[in-house]
Amino acid sequence: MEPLTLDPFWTRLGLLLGATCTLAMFSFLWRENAVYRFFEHIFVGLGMGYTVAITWTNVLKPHWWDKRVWMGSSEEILPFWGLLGIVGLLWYFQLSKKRVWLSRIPIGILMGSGAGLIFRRIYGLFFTRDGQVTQSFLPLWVSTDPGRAIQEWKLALGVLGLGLVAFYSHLHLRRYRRGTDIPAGIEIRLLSGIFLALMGAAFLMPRGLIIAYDNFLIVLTLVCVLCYFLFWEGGRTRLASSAANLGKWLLMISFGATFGSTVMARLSLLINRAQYLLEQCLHLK
Amino acid sequence: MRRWIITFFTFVAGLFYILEFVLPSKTSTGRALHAAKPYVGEAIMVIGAFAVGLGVIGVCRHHLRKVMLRQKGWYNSVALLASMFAMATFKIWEKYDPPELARRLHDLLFLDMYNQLTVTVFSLLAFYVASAAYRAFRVRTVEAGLMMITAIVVMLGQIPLGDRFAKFLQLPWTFTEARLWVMSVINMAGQRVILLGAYVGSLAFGIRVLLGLNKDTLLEKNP
Amino acid sequence: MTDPPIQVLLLFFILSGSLLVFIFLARRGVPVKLRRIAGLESIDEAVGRATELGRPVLFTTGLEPLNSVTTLAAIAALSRVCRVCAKYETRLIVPLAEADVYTLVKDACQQIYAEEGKPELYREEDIHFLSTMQFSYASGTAGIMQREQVGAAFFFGAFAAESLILSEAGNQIGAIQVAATTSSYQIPFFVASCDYTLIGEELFAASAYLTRDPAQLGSLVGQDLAKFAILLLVGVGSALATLASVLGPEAYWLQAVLSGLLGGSPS
Amino acid sequence: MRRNQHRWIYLAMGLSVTVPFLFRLTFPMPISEPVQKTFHQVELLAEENRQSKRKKVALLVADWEPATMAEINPQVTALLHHFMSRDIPFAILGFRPTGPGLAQELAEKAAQDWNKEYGTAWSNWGYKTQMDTTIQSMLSDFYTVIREDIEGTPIQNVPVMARFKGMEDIGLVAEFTGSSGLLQPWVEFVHAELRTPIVHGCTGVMESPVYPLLDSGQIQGFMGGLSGAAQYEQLVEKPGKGAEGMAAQSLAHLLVIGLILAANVKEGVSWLRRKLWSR
Repeated sequence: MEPLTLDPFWTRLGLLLGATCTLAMFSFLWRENAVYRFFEHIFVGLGMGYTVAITWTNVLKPHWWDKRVWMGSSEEILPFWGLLGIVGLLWYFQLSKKRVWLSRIPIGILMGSGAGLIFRRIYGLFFTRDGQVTQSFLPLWVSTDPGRAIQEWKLALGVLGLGLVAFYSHLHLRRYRRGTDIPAGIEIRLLSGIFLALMGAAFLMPRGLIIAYDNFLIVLTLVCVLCYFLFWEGGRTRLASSAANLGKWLLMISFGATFGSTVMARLSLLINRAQYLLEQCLHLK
Repeated sequence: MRRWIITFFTFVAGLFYILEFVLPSKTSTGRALHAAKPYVGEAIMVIGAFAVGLGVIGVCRHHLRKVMLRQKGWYNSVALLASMFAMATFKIWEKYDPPELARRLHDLLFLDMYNQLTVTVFSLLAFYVASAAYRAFRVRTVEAGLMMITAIVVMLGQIPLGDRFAKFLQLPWTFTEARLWVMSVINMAGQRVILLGAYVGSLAFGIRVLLGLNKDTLLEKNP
Repeated sequence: MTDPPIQVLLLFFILSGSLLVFIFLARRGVPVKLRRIAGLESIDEAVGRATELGRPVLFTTGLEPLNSVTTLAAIAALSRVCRVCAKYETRLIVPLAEADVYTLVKDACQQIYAEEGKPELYREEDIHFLSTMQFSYASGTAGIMQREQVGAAFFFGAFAAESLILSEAGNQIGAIQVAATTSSYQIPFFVASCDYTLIGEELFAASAYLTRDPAQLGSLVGQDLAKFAILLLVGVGSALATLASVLGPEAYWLQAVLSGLLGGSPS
Repeated sequence: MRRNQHRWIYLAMGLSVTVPFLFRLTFPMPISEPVQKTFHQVELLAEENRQSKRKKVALLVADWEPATMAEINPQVTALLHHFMSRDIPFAILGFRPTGPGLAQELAEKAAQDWNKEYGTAWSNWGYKTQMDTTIQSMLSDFYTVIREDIEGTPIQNVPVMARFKGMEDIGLVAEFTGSSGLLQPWVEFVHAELRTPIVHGCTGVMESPVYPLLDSGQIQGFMGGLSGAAQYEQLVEKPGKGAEGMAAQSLAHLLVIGLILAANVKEGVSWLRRKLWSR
């Protein structure tokens, strides 16, 4: 297929339509209105048509229709082809009131295949050589290595974080203890003591033996956030629920980071729109 | 009986993938399963694809009724149906070397309308991000405060002014550095656990689906 | 495709085994108590508020097709919302992005209305199949929310960039919104713009919690155990890695153990 | 006011991205290390080409799609200007269907500034599938994989490729993409085998996984997002879409941060007022 030549009429018509569509969609920011509604319906229609078209051209045609072999080479494909068509058509019993249960067969096949695939997906994502769990086996202690020496600010931030943790555990445990009759202050002092010792140790430790803070924080985050996702009431010890609370904080930090870093990508899209409207459509350059 | 048939199909479809995963590829069965995997995948894709027709029927019914009865906004339904058929026709036709006019119309529908609409709706997010930020990041709780501080640090790390600001404040780090650190340490670990939890949940759900133990997957309650 | 090593298979065996054991225990009648999931009670509350205002309820199950487990969990939650809606006689609108989900949901809703004894309230035209194309679906759903002035909106399932489009559309009309998704990159946006957000796996817990199905409750305990096992694994792995890092490269046997623990350690 | 609050926010957002275009605002950028390294790598190639008779070709791998055009296009444009100003011949190849077309368009636009033409300045090898196997076959036998350019001319007959023998004549791989996993094969196969320097361009979101590769020296430089493009434009002294876009980015980012702060100030004031009122 040779490429289409540039034709001012079609180009202009295209730009006009494109600009109209863009503005109509932007009008939603003001309020839902008749113009938006019209273009929204067109958009849904176009999307639907596109779905139908690519389902045919990308799935059904190459993977099913083109594989039918009316004559010649491979005989074993033909019954397979027909069978698939029959199973596929079972969907349409949805339209009959009596035999609607037949349409559950393709549903069952889809659900079953999804369930069965879970095993390999988990393996591939978490337990392979560069899987997420395997990658979490991090040394919490790195021997002298100037390349990986940690920066002071990270240390400061980490100490600050630990201080926050200590403070929070303090508050949390006090609140928690009210319901029980454990003698006051024991575990609070213990925990605060441990954290203070850790904080002091971080400063006093020789440079090469400093806990690799990044690794430590990664593992800490992993453990605490995992604790947040424990649901069984019976398994919630005091430690677990304390860790879960910290986990929620760490999750929130993680969410803030995701939010902030996505802003840029979203803005780029809007900037692209501004360029389209101002430069291509209005020729302001 | 019907329930058994459905559970059987569900189970077999899942069992195939489980066996394919578990059996070593050196054994003959394992090899056969490996070899069959692309075909099974293809077949399942095809079966899923057939459902699109039902969707089309549903949409046509809904909107045709609107048009027939001249309900409020019927012209929108006309636009929807027309654009649907136009798009489907031209998109499929495009693969079969159509005349120039058809290709022009395809480009008009696809490049000038569909693509622009997509990008525009996508870019609405820029506005929404701003108003969501205004509403959500109020320091009422510690959680919201942490979220806000991280978001601001990360955002400052993305623009050139941020690092100047850091220099101006005489901070020991640049915001770019801080952003990368937050992203690759805490954010990474947090996302990792969400992923892990979701997949473990999927595993449990999958096992229940395969054994037909779910009360509410709606598979069993047949009239 | 590489074969999974034997220790990974063993791990899977343990995980699935613990799941199965707890599922069967729970089905036998061993009671299971769950921790409170913030935002879950909000489902009834949200539907109730929409009813008070006389506005419809909207529920959508995200972008993924039927063979995604997230979508299935979302459908389980939908059946609960549908039941509550039927009870309160509130209109339920379900815009969908996948044809196979559409067929199942249509069927399920009809059945639930019938079970609640109000088959006449089921309206087929309120279950919309919009488009599998992400932004067609998003703009369609946003339009429906504005036109119908929904009082409560539920976004359960797998979402992509359209998450914020949906939830902001709801915000503009002041709908009470509950979201639950496992798509980790979209959670922040839901947290920022919805009244309640179920984070990640809480979606699965929610579906167990709402249906009170012993099999689901039991499997939640099994999941907890599985996660705990993985936590232990990470602990052991980290400890070994730390030891290896302290002992240096001479301790090659330790490296071997570490790389034998799963598919292999990061180099 | 309260009900229409979101409209004011939307308006401010709209203005903050359009104003920099209308008034051509630009913000000077500090050059970050990865971008500087990218620039340096291209300069190295230019120097090498100047000294030897056989000119090495830079390979532009175009793996981006219209959806990420906004961020990648300015990066590629800046890099192409750099190639053309230093007379570095280059080739375009893509593993995403839309990539080579988009790259070709950009190259033609850039070529107008430097009086270059397709064929003598660059060649386009078009779109290929099956990334891993294709790259491996290119390494073992280049001409069985790449036979013709997009115009159907046999590769040997494209003037710029006349002395090209195989992958060892590629002096630099510049990979541009908005998706994950497309850079790794180049590192794993091409860099590992031939030590070919690799530079990379990606969207802002994809940036953080790339840093480890730069640290370990598996890639020689990269630019991320619009800010990377703006910095590169500054290095080649050809301000364009990147610089403009970055001004809009900065303004809009500041707006979002400002909004967050404003919301908190408002919250604080009302809290204070409640406190005072209750006394």
